[in-house]
This record gives sequence, C-alpha cells and structure tokens, in this order.
Amino acid sequence: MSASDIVQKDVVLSAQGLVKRFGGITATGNVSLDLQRGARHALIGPNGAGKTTLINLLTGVLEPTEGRILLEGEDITRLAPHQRVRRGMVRTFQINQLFDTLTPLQTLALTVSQQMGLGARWWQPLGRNPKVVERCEVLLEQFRLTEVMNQRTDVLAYGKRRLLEIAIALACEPRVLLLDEPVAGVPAGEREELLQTVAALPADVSVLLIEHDMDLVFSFAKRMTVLVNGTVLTEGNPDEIANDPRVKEVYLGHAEGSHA
Amino acid sequence: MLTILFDGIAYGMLLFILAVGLSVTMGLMNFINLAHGAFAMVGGYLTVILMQRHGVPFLLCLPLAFLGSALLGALLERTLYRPMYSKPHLNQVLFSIGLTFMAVAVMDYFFTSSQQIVQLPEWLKGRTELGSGTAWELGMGHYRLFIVAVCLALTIALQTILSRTRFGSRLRASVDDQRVAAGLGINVNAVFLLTFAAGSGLAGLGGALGAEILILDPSFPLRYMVYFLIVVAVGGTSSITGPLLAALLLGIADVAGKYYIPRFGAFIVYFLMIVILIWRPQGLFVRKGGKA
Amino acid sequence: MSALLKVENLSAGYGEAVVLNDVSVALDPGKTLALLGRNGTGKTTFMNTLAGATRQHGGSITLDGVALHKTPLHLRAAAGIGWVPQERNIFKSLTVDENLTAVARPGRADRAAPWTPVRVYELFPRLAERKTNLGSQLSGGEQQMLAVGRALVLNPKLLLLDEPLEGLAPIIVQELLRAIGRITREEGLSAIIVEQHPQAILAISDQAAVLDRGTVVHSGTARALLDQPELLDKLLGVAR
Amino acid sequence: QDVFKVGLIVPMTGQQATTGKQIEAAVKLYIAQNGDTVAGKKIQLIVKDDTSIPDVTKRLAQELVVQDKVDVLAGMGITPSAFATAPIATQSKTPLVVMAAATSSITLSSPFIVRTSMTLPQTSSPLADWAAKNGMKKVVTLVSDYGPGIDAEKFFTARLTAAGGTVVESMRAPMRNPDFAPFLQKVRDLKPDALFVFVPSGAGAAVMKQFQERGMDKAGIKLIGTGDLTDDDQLNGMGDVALGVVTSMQYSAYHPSAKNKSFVAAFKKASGFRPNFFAVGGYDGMHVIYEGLKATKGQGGEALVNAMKNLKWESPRGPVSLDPETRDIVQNIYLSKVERKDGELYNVEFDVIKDVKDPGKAK
Amino acid sequence: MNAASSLHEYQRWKRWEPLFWLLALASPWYLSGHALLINEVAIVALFALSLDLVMGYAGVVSLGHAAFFGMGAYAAALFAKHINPDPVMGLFFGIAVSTVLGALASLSIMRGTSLTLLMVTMGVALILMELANKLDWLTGGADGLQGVIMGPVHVPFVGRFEFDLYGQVAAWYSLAVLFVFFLLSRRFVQSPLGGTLMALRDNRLRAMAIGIPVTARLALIYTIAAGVAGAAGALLAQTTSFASVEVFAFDRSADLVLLVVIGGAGWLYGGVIGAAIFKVLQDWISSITPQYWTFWIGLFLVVLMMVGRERVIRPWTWASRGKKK
Ligand SMILES: Nc1ncnc2c1ncn2[C@@H]1O[C@H](COP(=O)(O)OP(=O)(O)OP(=O)(O)O)[C@@H](O)[C@H]1O
Ligand SMILES: Nc1ncnc2c1ncn2[C@@H]1O[C@H](COP(=O)(O)OP(=O)(O)OP(=O)(O)O)[C@@H](O)[C@H]1O
Ligand SMILES: [Mg+2]
Ligand SMILES: [Mg+2]
Repeated sequence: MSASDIVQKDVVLSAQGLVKRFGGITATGNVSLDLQRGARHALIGPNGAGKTTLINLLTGVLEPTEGRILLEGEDITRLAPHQRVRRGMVRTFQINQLFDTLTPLQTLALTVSQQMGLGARWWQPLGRNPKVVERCEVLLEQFRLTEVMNQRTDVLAYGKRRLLEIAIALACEPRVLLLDEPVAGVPAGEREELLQTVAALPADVSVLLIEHDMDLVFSFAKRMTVLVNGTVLTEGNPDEIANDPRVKEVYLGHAEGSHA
Repeated sequence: MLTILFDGIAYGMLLFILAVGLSVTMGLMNFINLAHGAFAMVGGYLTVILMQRHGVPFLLCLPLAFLGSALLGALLERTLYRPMYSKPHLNQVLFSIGLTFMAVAVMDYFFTSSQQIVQLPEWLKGRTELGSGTAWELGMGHYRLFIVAVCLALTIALQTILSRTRFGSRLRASVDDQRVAAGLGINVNAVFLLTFAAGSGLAGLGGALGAEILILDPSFPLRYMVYFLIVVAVGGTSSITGPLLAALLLGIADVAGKYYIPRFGAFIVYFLMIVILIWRPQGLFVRKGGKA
Repeated sequence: MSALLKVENLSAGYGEAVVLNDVSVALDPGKTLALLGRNGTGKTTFMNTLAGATRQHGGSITLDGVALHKTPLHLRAAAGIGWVPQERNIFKSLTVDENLTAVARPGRADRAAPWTPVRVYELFPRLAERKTNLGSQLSGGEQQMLAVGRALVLNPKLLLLDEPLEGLAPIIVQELLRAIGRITREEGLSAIIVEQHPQAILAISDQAAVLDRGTVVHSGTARALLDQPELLDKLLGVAR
Repeated sequence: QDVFKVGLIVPMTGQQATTGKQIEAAVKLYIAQNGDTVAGKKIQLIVKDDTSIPDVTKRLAQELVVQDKVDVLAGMGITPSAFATAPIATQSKTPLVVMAAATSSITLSSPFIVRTSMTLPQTSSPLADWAAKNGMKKVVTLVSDYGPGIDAEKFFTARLTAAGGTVVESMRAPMRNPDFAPFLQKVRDLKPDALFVFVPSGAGAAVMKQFQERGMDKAGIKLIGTGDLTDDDQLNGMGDVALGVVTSMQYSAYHPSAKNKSFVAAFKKASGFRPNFFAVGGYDGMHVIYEGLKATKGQGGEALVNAMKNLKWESPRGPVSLDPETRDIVQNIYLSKVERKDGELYNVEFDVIKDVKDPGKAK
Repeated sequence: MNAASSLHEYQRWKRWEPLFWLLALASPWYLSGHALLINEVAIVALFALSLDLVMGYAGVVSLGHAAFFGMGAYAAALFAKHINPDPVMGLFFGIAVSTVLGALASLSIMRGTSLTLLMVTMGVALILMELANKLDWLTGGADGLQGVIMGPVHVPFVGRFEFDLYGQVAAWYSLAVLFVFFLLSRRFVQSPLGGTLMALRDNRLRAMAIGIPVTARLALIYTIAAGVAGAAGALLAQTTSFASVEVFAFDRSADLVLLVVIGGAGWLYGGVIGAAIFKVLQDWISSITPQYWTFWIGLFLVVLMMVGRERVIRPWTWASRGKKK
C-alpha cells in the first residue's frame, strides 16, 4: 500500500479534452481523465454514457474528433492500436473478441510471442521458444484453461471464453490495463475471484475498470470516475462517490450497495 | 454530345437491370449467387423462344420472362439453395458457379451454342431526333427509351417495397440472425423464398431486355458475370439506389470514354471501378446509422 | 384458476445432446417465475426450448391451451411467447426503430395494442434518443434494453427474460424490475426470469424454481426461498 | 491394316463454341461421305476441346502427338492457339491443318502448317477495291481490337487509299464490348460514305441492329464488312436489319454450285444447322488430308505436307488451291449482298475476284 | 499432454505427408504418358498454393489472382526471349516482377474491405489483359508472344536437361519448384508470423488489440502470395514457351478459387489436391464429351458443396450426420 502511495503521484495515462461524435451523436464530450501509476481506477456511468467509447478512443479503435492522449508523457493520439499495445496499453472487450478457429493454447502462444517481439519470425515454428511455452502454461493454469487448451475456442462454454478474453489481455504484460465489464456473464461466485487475479497484478500496473456490479466496483476500486452523457460528472474515492447525491440520482439509484 | 449522354444512361440502366437482382440476393440476403447470369439467360431464352417460335408479343414476354425465372428461382431455392445459406461464402460461390456451368451446358444441349437473336416489334425500332448541331443534337433510340422507362419503374417499385413496407427490415433481420428472427415471429423461410424468387425474376427480366443489345448464347452467364460484379461492388450492396447510380456512372463513363478517347475505351470501366473502390471501400453508397 | 403455462416432463437439448430432462413447471396468468441455477445448468436451454430454438426430445408445453411443442418456431410469437435471448441478439443491420417495428405485432402500431414502439421508448428514454442507430452502434446496455423492448412489442402472454439485468446500470435495473412488476400486475402478463442475482428477482417474483444439471431440484414460492438464505445458499452454492 | 489418327483441337465450349461445332460437324460429314479408309489406312478422329485457351491447346496437341501418336493435327479455333501449337508441329514433324484461325502470319510459324480457312487481308482487300469502284471514297473502319481485326483494318485501308479512297477514321472496339453505341454514334457524326466493319462472328448482329437503330442507312451510310459480319450461322436470325449489307468472303452457304448445294443439304441433314465458313474450312481441311494421303500412299510427316501443299480442288466454296510457297489457301473472294431467298436470309454473291492469294505475305 | 508437446503436435509431419510427396515427385516417371498433364497440375497447384496463403490463412479472397500469374508469365517469357533463356533465372525474374505488382496492389488493402481488394485485383487483372493486348510490339498482342526459346534446366552436379516433347523435364521442373514453395509456405504458416495471419483472419479487432499490425501483415502476405503466383505463371510460360493474354483471364482467377475450395482452404494441401482433382477430372470428362463436360464438372461442384467435402471423403459418416439435420 505505502509503496503504491509513493508512486501514486505520477500520471501514466492522461486523456485531455477528448471528444467523439458519431454523426449527430456526441458519445464523448470533452473528457479529461488521468490514470496514476499503479492505480485501481473504476469508470462507472449509466448505459450509453460513453465508457466503452472512451476505451475505444484510448486504445485507438476509434479516432477522437478532438483532444489528445498522453501515455507516459508521449502523445499517442494518432498512433495505430497495435503501436499503443506495444507501449503497454492493453484492453479487454465488453463483448468477447477471440480467435474462434484457434485453440486457447495457440491463442496465448501467439499473443506471448507477439509480446516478446517474436511476432515477425517466419523461419521458426510457433512455441519453439521455451520462454513462450512457460508463460503460456502459467496463464493457462491461472485462468483454469489447461484442460480445454486444445479445444477450438468457438466450442468453449461462455464462462471459459470470458476467462480466455482476460487471459489474453494479461498475456500482453500490460502496464496499463483497461477492462470493459470483464465479469459480464461470469457466474456470481467466480466474479470476485477473477478480479482478485486482476487486483493482484504488480503494484505499478495501472488498471481502469468499467463495471456495473457495484459490489465488485467498490471492493476493487481505490478511485472512481463517473461518466454521464459523455462527460465526467465527478471523480473521487469510493465513499465520496457512494454518498454523492448526483451519482445516486443518475446511476446508483436508491437501493444501496448490492447489484440492485 | 447529348446523344452520347443518353446512350450512356441507357447502357447504364441496362447494366442496372441486369445486376439489380444480384444486389438483392447478394446485398440483402448476403448470399453470393454467381448463378445470377444463368437466371438472366433463362429470361432471355424464354423471350426469344416465345417470340420467335410462338409469336408471343414482346411486351407480354417481359413479364413472362420475369415469372419464368422467378418460378425457377423459387424451385431451386426450396430444393438446392436453402441448405447453402448457412454455408460460408466461398462454398456458395462454388455451388453457384457449379450451377452456372450446368446451365451453360444445358442451354447448349437444347438450343445449340449459336446466338439467339430477338426481333423487336416495329414501334421499338424507331428513333427520335431532337435539337441539332453535334453539341445539342439528341437522338434517342426508342428501345433505349423503353429500357430507361422500365428501369425507372423498377427502381421506384423496389425502393418503395423496401422502405415503405416492413419487408425490407424483416429480410435484413432474418439475414442478421435467422434463429432469433424466427423466434420473434418472422417466417424466415417465406421471406427468403420470396426474396430469392424476386431476385431471380429480376435477373430474368434483365436477360429479356438485354437480349436485344447483348450477345445471348449459352456462355452468357460467364461472359457478363464481371459486369454484374462490378456494378454491385461499386454500388454497394445495401440499397437499390446504390447500384443504380453506380450503373449509370459506369454506363456514361464507358460510352463517353469510348466516344471521346477510344484508345482507352477498354480500360475506363475497370479503372473507374478501382478508383471508386479505393476512394469508397464500402462502395459508393453505404447504409449508415447514427445520424440522429 | 387454470394455469397459463404448463410444462410437463420436458426434455430437450442440442442435436443429440440432451441438456434438460423431465422438467415440469406451471405458471398462472399474471405471475412471475424466477428461474435460478448455477452456470450451465440449463436455464437458457429451458428458455430457448419454450421459444422453440432447441431440439425438443420429449414432453409437452401448453400455453393458454395451445400445444407449443407442436408449434413451429416462427409461430410461437403469435402464440404469445416474448423471448429475450441471453446474448441479446440485436439485429445489427437494423436501426433501433426497425428492430422494434420489424417484429411488432399486431403489425401496425396504430391499432390498439398495449405495447407499441412508442411505449417502449417511454420505458427506455435512452432508446428514443438512439432511434436511428444501427443495432451494431448501440452500447451494451442499450442493446439489453432494446432486446427487452423488442419482446414487449410482440405483446406476448408470457415474457421470457434470460439474464435481462446483465450490463445494466443499477438505476436502470431498478426501473426495469419495477416495470416488470407493474406489467405483470397490471396487464396480467406472465414472465419467467433467469438471473445470476437471486435476491434482485426473488423480490419481485411470485414463484421460484431452481435448476441443476437440467432438472428442477426445488420449486416453491419466491418468498419462501427469500426467507431461507441457507437453502438458497445450498441450492446455488453462492454466499450472499 | 493400320490406323491414321487425326487430332482435331477446337473450342467446343465457351464463347467460340460455335466454331468448334461447325468444324466438327463438317469433318464428320466429310468422313461419312468419303468413307473412313484412305490409301489402306483407317482414319481415326480424336476431338479435343481447348476452350480456346492457347496453353491448353498446346498441351492437348503435345499429348495427342506423344501419347495418341496422331499423324495429323487439325483445328485451331483462334490465332494464338495456332501460334502456340506451331512449335509442336515443327518439333514432331506433324502436319497441322489450320481450319479456322485467320491471322496472316500463321503459316509462317511452322513449315508443317497448312491452312484451309482464310486470312483477313485476303477477304478485306477485295472489298476495298469494290468500295472505291462504287463511289465509297470516304470510309470509316471499325474493327475488334485484336490480331485479325488489325490485319483487316491495315489491308482494307491500304487498298482503299491505293484505289483513291480515304479512311477518315479507324476505330478499334475492345474484345469485350457489350455496346457499340459510342462507336456508331461517332460514325454517324462523321457521315462517311460507308462503314467497314470486322467483328468476330457473334458481335455482328449487335452491330447491324444498332447501325439501323441509329438510322445510319437513312443517313446514306453504307454498311460493308468481311463475311464474319453476316456469318451464315446466325444470318437468318438477324432479320431485316441485315438486308442489303455488302460483305466479302470466301464462302456463302448460298454459293450457286452443285457441289455446294449438295454439301449444304447433307450438312443440314446431319447436324441440323446451316454451314458457315468455318464448316467449309473444316470440310476442305479433311479433303486436304485425304488427298494428301492418297498421294503419299498413306505416308505421313514431311511427305504428307509436301503432297498437301500442291493440291488443287473443287470445294463447296468454289475452286481452291494451296500456295506451295506459303502453304496458305488460294481462293475466290465473293462479294455478296444479304437478300431473302426462299424465305431465308442469305449472302447472295454478285461479284467475284478469282484466285486471291493472301496479300498479307506479299511483302 | 503439456503445452510444448501439443504445440509441436500441430507442426509434426503427418505420416502420410512424406508418402504424398514421394508419389507426387515420382509421378512423371511412373505416369510418363501423362507428364504434360502432371506439369499443368503442378503449375496450377503452385498457383493455388499462393491463393490459399491469402484466402485460407489471411482470409482475403482474390478474384484477380491471374494478374500476378500473368505478370509472372509474361515477365519470364520476355526474359527468355530478350535477355537470357535460362529457366531458373527467368523464374526468379518472373517472381520479382509479380512481387512488385503484388506490393503495389496490396496498397489497396490499406483502405477498405476484402470485397474492395477482391474487385480491385479483378480490375487490375482485366486492365493488364487489355494492356497485354494493346502493347503488341512487346507482348505480341492477342496473337500471343511467340519466339520464346527456353534453354535447358541446369541442375548443379546433376546436369542440364532440355525441355522434351514428352514434357517429362517440364513436369520434374514444375514439381520441384512446387515442392520448394510448399516447404517454405509450410514453415511460414507454422511460424508466429503465419499464426498472426490466422489471428487477423479470425478477428482483426482482437488482432490489433494484441499488437499485430494488421494492414502491414495483410500487405505482406499478399505480396508474398503474388510472388508465388508469379512463379506459377513463369512456369507456365517456360514449359509452354508461349504467353498469351489468356493468362490474365477472369476465368483463370475464378477456376483457381474453385479448386482451392474444392481441396479445402486453409491447409496448404487444399490447393494442391484441389488442383489435381479439378484438372484430372476436367481432362478426363472433356475427353469423353468435349461438348458437355462443363455440365458434369458443374454437377460435381454442386454435389460436393451440398453434401459437404468431409462427407464426400468419409461416406460412412453420412448416417450419423444425416440424423443430426
Ligand atoms: N458507431 C456508433 N455510431 C453512433 N453512435 C454510437 C456508435 N457507437 C456508440 N454509439 C453511441 O455512443 C454512446 C456511448 O456508447 P458506449 O458503448 O460508450 O456506452 P457505454 O458507456 O459503454 O454503455 P454501456 O455501459 O451500456 O456499455 C451510446 O449511446 C451509443 O449509442
Ligand atoms: N449450442 C449448444 N450446443 C451444445 N451444447 C450447448 C449449447 N449451448 C449450451 N450447451 C450446453 O448446455 C448446457 C446448458 O447450457 P445453458 O446455456 O442452458 O446453461 P445456463 O444455465 O443458461 O448457463 P449460464 O448461466 O451461463 O447462462 C451447458 O453444459 C452447455 O455447455
Ligand atoms: Mg460499454
Ligand atoms: Mg444462460
């Protein structure tokens, strides 16, 4: 804790005045947000507030209409998605995005080799490198995918697919991790546990979490930002947010704590 | 000059009538039906046979050509096509090319491989001249006028069916997710059958109208496949107006090009296509949402 | 009074695989059934079987006197089933409005039907603002709302909600639950709700059933289940 | 008694299918009429479809030579096929009887090639003379943009200018060209005395229809061309638009000779359609093989070619012979006008230029 | 089984593979009568291999692959005619030229969808066809390019082999080239690089999200494939010592797609097997009925697609599959 307190100071990822319009719709209207090193940061807000869009902007899936994005002080606003990944910014998707015809093992092996910079090798077979294999085995274990590692991804049960989705993200060894409703569709029992693995990431990895399950959010986040209609309503630590009447008004509603 | 413009328009509209059926099956049903030309050929042959051998008047032949190939389409849809919907696009390509090959051979077997030639009724043979001077002279072959008229009528009809009725959205819903669409009360099979029949029918009509200008022989489906594809690709597969404007553009460019710079006449269409596609990868006209 | 839905010795699955066996459930008009169970126990399969999207191996389903198990998929909506699939399955290439009008029944919005697109927009103002968005251009939550709305405009007798709260903001969740409560009470609409979070729906349900490995291991009133957390705990293996 | 194999390679499918059908029918007719044993050898015909793709033609020819051990290669629907096959003929010393392909230089590409079809200089030049003589001084040419077309354009223009006429515009339409409107419109604007057309048979109907549709005949523009324009195979179907069109060709199904009348009758009876110049090319091709064999007493190879190239005979198209130097056919070119005779459209000959050698090689 | 071994599992040579190649490479010897057909099959197989790389692995369909095939063909033919008759040098030249063309065409991947690319390549092929026709001073126009005389194939330490009338040398030559390219491709698709191709075929969004430069990779594989297609074209021009505008024909590209799908896209052998089946079938049927063979080919395709490849290969699975439907 204290260790992370010291590093809290410096900003890893900073969005400055981001704007995104789709035709007439302003999905993101002038959002500025700083992510501290080692942060455990939650992004909440009503449906359609622009959370996913914000992630898409940060990761370069979408081009911002206005504004800039700094990663470790470098302006990455115009960088291609894969270049941002190489700089350590990794995300998961609200709706699973997997390689359906590959097995979890192949998927991870690919991701890891890509991450280790072997991605452009054509002369040496995949997984010839022991370091890659090791890493894969660790991840498979960690996400309980070992027994299904040789099945095609598209025949896996939903829960497993969800786990793989997150395993891929971690395989990229992120320094900044953006999670878009990671536990959606994961049974209640396994949710905490899943977030444990995320929370247990090295203290200098910064995590931004989008989630509608308030139990999880409050148990996980040290800091929260509330997004409404594409703009930041407020930012603060969990209990500030929990007791903010405006947040209750537009998002939490009046039932306390639990999901409903 | 005006004449060239007119000829271009007429040629474009012919291309459209030939291709629109394909953009229905390919664009709306998301089925790659390369046998499209075969249905067009059937329409063409129907017309020629009916006119030459049985003296049926041309105007009557057109609807018959439509119905004939529509029925054939419906029949094949029930028997052969339906199982192919769920298959990957490449398999559909293979399947429909196979059908085309068979169609070619069958036509050759029954009607020999030589060309079938339509004899238009007199009232369609004439020509009307307006204005004067190479710049403003406008000469319109009556048949080309006829094509333009039919084409416009078709476009309006289709457009209204797709936009004014629920059919269009029900069709697209069925394509997006058959299982759920059916679960929500859409009779997917009927929708597909109807659409496919319509597509084939349009092809047949196109063949009937094209028989006068194009070369109608058993190799028709393969010979003109490229043109169908170009029109559909450039027009984008998400509306009826798209292919129409694309066809017009290509038609005018082709005719004008061959008139003014004959040297490059052969290249113009392909060149235009490449340029457009690189400029507008989705085709000229894409269905966009989000304009609140 | 006679039951609206009567499911007897239902067994169904996918292809050769049998997932549900010998499931029997009955539901009265205007009542709500909470269907609980761990992951992969067959909840969705049960819902899809009612909607007709699985392979039924045996048993019978009667809805308001109609033998559903004999009714083909696309006629079940007419018979009164309003299906909200688990993966939402919004029609991607249709706008929000078309998603509703394409399936709305009775077809024409102007005739007096309790649920019209207009009323759906009143229930979810968010959707009204996104009328012209394509399905593919909706946020996760908006898709969820649309899925529910799409089922409502069928004006069904029985609403099948498969994890309808997933990915919805708490406040929307509350509204939706309230709405469902209202609809069932006031319009005599029945509903079956599958959820990961028992309390949330048990609170608004009349009956409850728990599935395990494709069979019903408990059924009774929702209240009774709410009052015995330890039983719930035992059945679902979830500490709450 | 041993067999003598003839390998006939023609397009039987695809866009040139008719060429193949006509030739095959004629060849079979000839064999039927003249028996299948010549100089004590049994003639065996092997038909192959090359879908008019040259590399396929070549492979088939090669297989026929090395595998089936054919003694003569024949057919060749299009020019490139002939060129591709020529080396095989030379290498294997197998005579190659070209029955359709019409580019002038083909016979130069192998000493084993003998041609019984025609060359475009041969058919187009006489037309130029005639045009000039009949007051068509100002002419526009429209040809398909490939070898034969360019040949036709070149030689027609040369002859016409020599005869005091002028070609005011030479247009080349692409091979794949559905609509002739732009070209014909141009002609109309230029208002020449006549339009000379060469298009591969098939496109002819379209040209003539659109020619009339544009009211060019009324504008006083004459339509002339090589006989490909009014191909007997489709002529009757073309209808009135064809009436009065003047063409020059080595063959017309209406050629008024006993020999031809019986040929046409027999051909129709056997195959059900009217023979065109391809058919007669195949028929004479077979004749050349038969007569050659008789001369060599059944000997093939070089001897056979030498025998063939001195032949001279009465063909359905009239008296023809082979030019010993070029092994190319020397034949009458007939000027004919389309007329309706006993209910059908025919190219009715009204003038003839005797014994035309291929001007293409007079260089 | 552990991760390492199961990863290697995908890469091991299956037992039948060496056998397959042994039979293939020896075929001109024990089927000497059909050497010419074998040669053609080998060439088409190589051509198909190229398409399988882009279509089966990177998921980019191309209806204009003949553009590169033809480019290779003309390049090799002209090289032999004007510069040097040595086949191997000509082969490399052909590959080089078509690779450059591929690189240029692949620029259109940067913008847009696979349909775009499909049509663009088709357009390119057709334009090249017209060009080959127009530039008759260079290409011989529609008459085709004549006067190409190939030198002998020079095999180090073994000797020099003239192309013979029986086409045996041609067949060996083409088969050898095919085999080499197959080995390279095999290595390629099993490498991380090849893997990333399959990845972006399955899901481009995710591919980007793990740091794969999607467009760059697409352009790369497309260029490589163009080179391979060029090699095939070069082989054709060299073994027939002829080139005609037909090498660019649309039908060539279309047929190619057919036979890759017949053999099954996405496993290198698909193209090879498809080529063999399609060509042999065509040759066989068309020798029986030169007029109507297209009917039977068509029927074959339809049936194959309706019944499904797997089931055609494994009739015994019909019953069970049948029930499921
Ligand atoms: N491609 C698009 N075109 C038009 N509008 C879009 C597009 N994508 C998203 N939107 C709109 O932008 C708004 C923000 O969407 P976004 O997915 O960011 O919401 P969200 O905060 O993730 O909501 P949820 O919590 O439900 O996932 C939504 O109202 C959505 O309708
Ligand atoms: N399309 C399918 N084909 C074959 N088996 C399936 C299919 N869909 C689900 N199953 C299997 O049927 C069983 C029940 O699945 P179902 O989706 O009904 O469970 P569930 O209770 O809805 O789970 P969840 O709470 O995750 O939604 C699971 O074991 C699953 O693997
Ligand atoms: Mg979201
Ligand atoms: Mg479920």
